[in-house]
Amino acid sequence: MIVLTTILQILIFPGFLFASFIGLLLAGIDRKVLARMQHRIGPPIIQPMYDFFKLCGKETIVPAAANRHVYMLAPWASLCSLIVMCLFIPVGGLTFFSGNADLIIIIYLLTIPAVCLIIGGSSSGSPYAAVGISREMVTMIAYELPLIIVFLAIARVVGRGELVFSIKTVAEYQIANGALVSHIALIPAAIAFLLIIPAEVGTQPFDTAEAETEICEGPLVEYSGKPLALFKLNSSLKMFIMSALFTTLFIGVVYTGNVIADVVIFVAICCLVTIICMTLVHAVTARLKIEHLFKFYWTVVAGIALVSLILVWAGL
Amino acid sequence: MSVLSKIIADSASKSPWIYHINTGSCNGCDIELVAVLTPRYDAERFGFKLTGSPRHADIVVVSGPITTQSEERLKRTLEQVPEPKCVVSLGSCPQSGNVFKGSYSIEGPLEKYVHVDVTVAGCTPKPEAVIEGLYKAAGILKKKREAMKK
Amino acid sequence: MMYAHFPVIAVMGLFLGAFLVEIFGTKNKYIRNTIVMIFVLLAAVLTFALIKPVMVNGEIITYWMGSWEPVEGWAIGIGYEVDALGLFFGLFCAATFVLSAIYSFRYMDSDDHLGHYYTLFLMLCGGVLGLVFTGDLFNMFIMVEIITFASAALAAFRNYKFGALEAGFKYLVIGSVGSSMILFGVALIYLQTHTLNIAQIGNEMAGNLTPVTILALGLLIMGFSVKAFIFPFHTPVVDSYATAPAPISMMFSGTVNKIGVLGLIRVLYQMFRVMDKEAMQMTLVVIGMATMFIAVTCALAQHRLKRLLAYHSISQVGYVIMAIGLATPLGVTGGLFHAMNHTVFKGLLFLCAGAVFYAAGTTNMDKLGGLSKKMPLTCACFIVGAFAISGIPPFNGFASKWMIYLAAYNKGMETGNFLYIAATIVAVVTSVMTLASFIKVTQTVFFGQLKATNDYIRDVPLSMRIPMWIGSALCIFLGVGYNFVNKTILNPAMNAAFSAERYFDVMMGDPAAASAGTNYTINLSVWNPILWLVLFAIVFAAVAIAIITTKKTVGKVMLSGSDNQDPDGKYAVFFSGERSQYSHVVGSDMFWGFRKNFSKYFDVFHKFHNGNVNDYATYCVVGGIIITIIVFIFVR
Amino acid sequence: MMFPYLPLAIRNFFTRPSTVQFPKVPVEAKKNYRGWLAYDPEKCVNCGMCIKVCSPSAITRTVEPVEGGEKITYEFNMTSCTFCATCVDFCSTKAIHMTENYHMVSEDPKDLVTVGSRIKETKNKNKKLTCGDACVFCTLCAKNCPEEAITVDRAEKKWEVDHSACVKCGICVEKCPKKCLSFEEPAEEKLTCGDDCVFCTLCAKNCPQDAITVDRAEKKWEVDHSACVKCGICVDKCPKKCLSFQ
Repeated sequence: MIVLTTILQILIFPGFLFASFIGLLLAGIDRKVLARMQHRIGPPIIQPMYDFFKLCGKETIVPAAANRHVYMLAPWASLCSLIVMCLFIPVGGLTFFSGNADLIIIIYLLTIPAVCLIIGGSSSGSPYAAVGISREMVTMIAYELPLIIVFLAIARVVGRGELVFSIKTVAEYQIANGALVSHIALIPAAIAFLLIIPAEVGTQPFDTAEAETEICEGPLVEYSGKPLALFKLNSSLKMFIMSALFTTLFIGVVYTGNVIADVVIFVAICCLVTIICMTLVHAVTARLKIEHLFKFYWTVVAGIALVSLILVWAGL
Repeated sequence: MSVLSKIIADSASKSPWIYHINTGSCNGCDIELVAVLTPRYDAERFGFKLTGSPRHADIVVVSGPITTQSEERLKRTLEQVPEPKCVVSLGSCPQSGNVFKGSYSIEGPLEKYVHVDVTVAGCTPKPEAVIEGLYKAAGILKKKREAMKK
Repeated sequence: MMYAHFPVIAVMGLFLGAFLVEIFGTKNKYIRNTIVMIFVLLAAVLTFALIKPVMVNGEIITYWMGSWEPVEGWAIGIGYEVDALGLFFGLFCAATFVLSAIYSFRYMDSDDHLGHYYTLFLMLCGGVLGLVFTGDLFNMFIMVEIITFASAALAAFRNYKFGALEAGFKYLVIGSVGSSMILFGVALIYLQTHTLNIAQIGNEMAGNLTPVTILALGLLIMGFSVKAFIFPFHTPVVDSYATAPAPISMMFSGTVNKIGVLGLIRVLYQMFRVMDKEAMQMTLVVIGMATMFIAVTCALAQHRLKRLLAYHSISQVGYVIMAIGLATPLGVTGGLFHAMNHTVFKGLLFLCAGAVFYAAGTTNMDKLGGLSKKMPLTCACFIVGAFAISGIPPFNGFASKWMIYLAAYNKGMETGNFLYIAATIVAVVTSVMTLASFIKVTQTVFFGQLKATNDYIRDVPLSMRIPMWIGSALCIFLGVGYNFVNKTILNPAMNAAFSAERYFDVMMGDPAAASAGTNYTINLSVWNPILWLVLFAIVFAAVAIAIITTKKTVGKVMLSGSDNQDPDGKYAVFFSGERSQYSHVVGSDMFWGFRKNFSKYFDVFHKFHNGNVNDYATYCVVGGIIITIIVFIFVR
Repeated sequence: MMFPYLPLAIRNFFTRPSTVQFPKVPVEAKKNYRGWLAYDPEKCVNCGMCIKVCSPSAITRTVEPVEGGEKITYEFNMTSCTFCATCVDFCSTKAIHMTENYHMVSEDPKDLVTVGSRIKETKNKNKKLTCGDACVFCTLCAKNCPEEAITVDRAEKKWEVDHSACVKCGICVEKCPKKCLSFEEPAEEKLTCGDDCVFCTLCAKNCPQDAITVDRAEKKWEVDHSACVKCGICVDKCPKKCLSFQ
C-alpha cells in the first residue's frame, strides 16, 4: 500500500504531473509578464506547453560524434532528481518526504540537474557545448557559496541540535512565530536567495551558459526532439522548485484548512516570487560576461548573505 | 494515443521556432525579420522565437542571394534541421538573385537547393508581410507533421 | 580465541610473500603472480575474518609477540592490539591491496624488473597492515619507515619516465623528514614513560602532560601529518602519484595517506587524549580547511590527469582531518566514513587513469579527447567515480560529506564558534570545485571530439576492468546502503576512537573491559528504502524509453580530423555551417571566468610550488614548528 | 541609477501594449508605398524602355505573331523586382505604377508575377518616317525619340532619320508642333538596271532565285519582281555597278 501511495505521490501530486504543469504555467506567466513589460502582447500563458508538445513531436537527431547513451540519459536523470526535489518541498502544507537534514540534500539535489545538463552537453561532442558547460560550471561555483551561507543563516535561526537542517522544522518554526522574512537579520539572506534564483534557473542576466546569440544555446546546441523537450521542462521545473523553496523557507506556508486553498495560495506566492526575481530582472538587464557573473556572486551576493549570517550569529 | 498525437500536431503550428540563415543578404531583410519580434509587430504572440541552433528550428528563414561562399554552409545547415521543417525565402534575393542576378559569385535561386515552402517577396518585405509568411509556414508545419505521422 | 593469531599471520605473511617473490618470482611470471595473489588474499581473508569478533561482538584482540606478557602491569614486548578503529582502516586497506594486485598483474606486464615491483608492493602492504594492527609505538614507527622506503622506490619504479626519479627523491626527502620527527617524538616519549606500548603511554600521560611530552606531541603530530600529506607537507604527493604506476597511485592515495590519518587519531585520541581541548580541535579544523581549499583550487589549474587526481587526494584528506578535528561522535564517524569512501572512489579514479594511460599512452589531457566512444566502460566507471568524489547524492561521497557538514554545523551551533561555520562553507565550496575539476576531466578526456591519431585506442583487457567494476559497485553500495555500513563498521570504530581507557584496560590483560565505556550512536534516517525502490523503477523505465526511442536516428561514427570529415551533414556536429574540423575544447581552456578572478591567488601558489626540494623541506619544518608552538601555547 | 529601465518596465506592465494586432486589424501601407506593380497593357506602346532600365531585369517581354498583328505580353516578376520604381519613371506612357499592396506572400512563386498583354496590328510595319517641308527644325522630335533615331541640325536646317534604329513608336509624330512628320508607305522597291549595263549576265548567274534573265544578243535585261527577294547579291556582283533598288 505504501508503495502505491508513494508512486502516487511521485507521479501525480507533488511529483511529476503537478510540478511540471505548474512549472510550465510559471514559465508561461514569466514570458507573458516579460512581454507586457516590454510593452508588447506576448505569447499565450500556455505557450511553454505548446513548445513542449511540439518538441516531443520533432525528430530526435543524435550526432555521430555524441556518446549516445549518456546523451539520451542526461535529460531523464535530471528530470528524476527534480521530481525527488519536488517531494522535499511541503507544497500546501503536506510534507511527503523529510529526513533530518534536507537542506544539504536540497543543495546537492540542485546540483544534479546542472551536472546532467553538463554531462549531456559535453557528451554531444560539440565545441559550442564545451564552452557552454565550462560557463555553466563557473555559474554553479558562483552561486553555491551564497546559497550555503543563506541556508546556514536559516538553520542558525530555526534548527536546534539534530534536526538542524530540515525543512519541516523551518515550516513549523514559521507557523509558530511568523515568516522568516520578518526577522530583520534574515532579510539580507532573503535578498541574496532572490538573486541566486535566476542564476540557478539560468534566466537572462545570468544565462551566459545558454547564450543563444554567442554560443548557440550552449550545452543544448545538439539536442532536438524529446531530449530537448525534457531539458526545457527541467528548466521550468527548476523555476517552480526554486520559487517554492523560497516561499517555504522565507514566506512560510499559510495553513487555511483544506488542501486546495493551500495549494492555490502557495502557487500564487510562487508566481509572485518568480515575477519579482526572474521576470523583472530579465526585463531590465542584459546578459553578463561569465567573469563578471562570477565576481558579482562571490562579492556582492555572498557579501549580502554573509551580512545576514553575521547578524544572525550576533544573536539578532 | 490519437489525442496526444493531435495535440502534438496542433502545437507544431503553435510554437514554430525560427532559425535565420543569411546567405550574403544586404541585411535589409535581416533587420525586417528581427523587427517582427519588436513590440510593435510582436511575432511572439504566435509563438515565434529566434533560436541559436538549427537543431532547435522548425522554420528556416533564408535571406540573401546564395553566394558561392555561403552555398556549402547553407546546404549543410539545412540538412541539420530536424523534420518536420519549413523553408521560407525572405525578400527577392533568394528567389531570383535580385539586382545581383548573373554575377559570377551568385549561385542561383534557393529553389536549386531545397523546396521553398513560402516565398515572401519584396525588397525588404514589410514586417506584416513577414508575419503573414511565417504564419503560413507555421500552417504548413502542421500539415507536414500530420504527413510525417502516417 | 583462534583469531588472536590472525593479525600477525596476515602481516608476517605479506612480508614472507615479499621475501619469496624476490627469490622465486623474478623469472617466471605465473609463479610470481600466484605468490603475490596467495599472500594478498591471505591477508585480506584474515582481516575480514576479524570483523565478527572485533566489530560485531565488540572484543579487542591483543597479541604479544613471543608471548612477552606485561610484567606487573608494565608492557615490555611488542603488543598487537586490534580494536575496531584499527580494523576499520585495515579492512579497506586490505581490499585495496587485492584490487591493486589484480589490476597490476595485467597493467605492469609490459614492464621489466617485476620481481622487485612485487616485492616492494608486498612490503608496502605489509607495512600498512602492520601499522594498522600494531599497539606498539616503535613498531608503528618501523612500519612507517617500511612504507616510506617502499613508496619512494615504487614512485620511481618507472625511472625512464620524465620526473619519476625526481618524484622518488622528493618523496624520500620529505618522508624521511617526517619519519625523523616521529622517531624524535617516540624517543622523547620513551624517555618520559619508559614504555612503548600505546595504551600504556596513554594511561601514563593521561592528564599530566609535561613540557617534554608536549614537544613529543607536536613532533608526532607533525610527523604523521607529513605521512598524511596535509597542507604544508603535501608537496611530494603530486609528483609521486603522477609518475607512479596507476595501481601504486591507488595504493598511495588509498592506504598510505590513510595510515597518516590513523597515526594522527591514535596519537591525539588514544595516546595524548588531547582532543577534548578546544584549541587542538580548532587547529585541526583550520589545517583541514586550508588543505581542502588550496588543494582543490590547485587541482583546477592542472592539465595532467594524474596530477589533478593527486591534488584531489590531498583535498579529500583535508576533509577527513577537518572531520576528525571536530571531535564529536557524528564528526568522527563522518571523517572515518569519508576516509573509507575516499579510498574507494580515489582508487577507482586512479585505476581509470591507469586504464587511459594503458590504452592511450599518455595522461596529458590536452592530447586526449572523445575516449568515451573507444573506452565506454572505463568512461562509465570514471563518471561513477567523479560523481562519487564530488558528492552527488546516490553515491558514497555524498553520504560522508553530508555527515561532515551536519557535524561541523552542529558543533558550530553548540560552541557558538564561527570557525566551524566557516569550515562548513569552505567544505561545500570545495565540494563544488571538486565537481568542477572532474567535469573538466570528463569533458576533456572522455567526451568531446576524438582525435584522428587516437583512433587506435581500444578498451582495457578484462583483468583490469574487474577492479574498476568492483570499485564502482562499492561506490554505489556504500552511498545507498550507508545506514547498514554505519551500524556494522563505523559505529564500533568511532566508539573505539573515543574510548581510550577501554583500549588500555584490555591491553593490560582483562578482555572483559572491552564492553565498558560509553558508546555513542548516531541515527541517520533520511532515505527510506521504499521511496528509493520506486525512484529506481522510474529511472529504469526512463532509461528504457530513452534507449528505445533513439533506434533509428544515429549516423556513422565520425572521426574528427580524419578523411570522412562529414559522414552526412545531418548527423555531423553543428559547426555553424562549416565542415566539422577538430576543435576539441581541452581542459586548459575551461573555467576562464573562474581563473581570471583567481589569477592573483594562483600566482601565489605558482610560486609556492616551485619544485625545488629544499623549499619543500623548509615548508615541512616551518609547518612542524608552527604546530609545535600552537600545541605548546594552547594545549597545556 | 542602478537599473535605468526599472520604472519604465513597471509602467509598461500596467499600460496597454503598443502591438498592432496585424491579422485581426488590417494594416494599410502608407500612401505611396511601393508595393505590387500594376501594368496597363493598353497604354503600353511596347517601347521596351522599362526592360532597358530595370536593373534586376525583372521584366520580360514576349512577342508572338498572331493573325491581326503580334501579341506583346509584358511580365513583371515581383520576386525579382527591387521596387526601385525606375520603370515607372521611364515609362513615357505611364503604363506601369506601384500599388500599395504589400501582401506579396505565396507558396508558389509563380503567382507573384504581374502579366499584361496586347494585340498590336502591324499598321506601320514597313513604313518609313518622312518629314514634310513645314519642319522648323525645333528638334522636339529628336529629343522625344526613345531610340535617338532622329538627328536635327538647326544651323544647316538638316533633318535625317536612321530607319534601322526607328521602332516606329510614333511618339515624334505626336510631339511635332507642326505635325509635319508622318509614316509614308515607301514605293515598293524594285530592282532597276542602269543604262551602262554591258549585259555580262553576271547578275543573272548569281541570283539565288533566278529572277533575272539577260539576252546578250538582243541586249535585253528584265527581272521578275515577284520572285526577287531583294537580297542585293546582284547589286554587289555587277562590275559596272549599274543595278540598284529604286
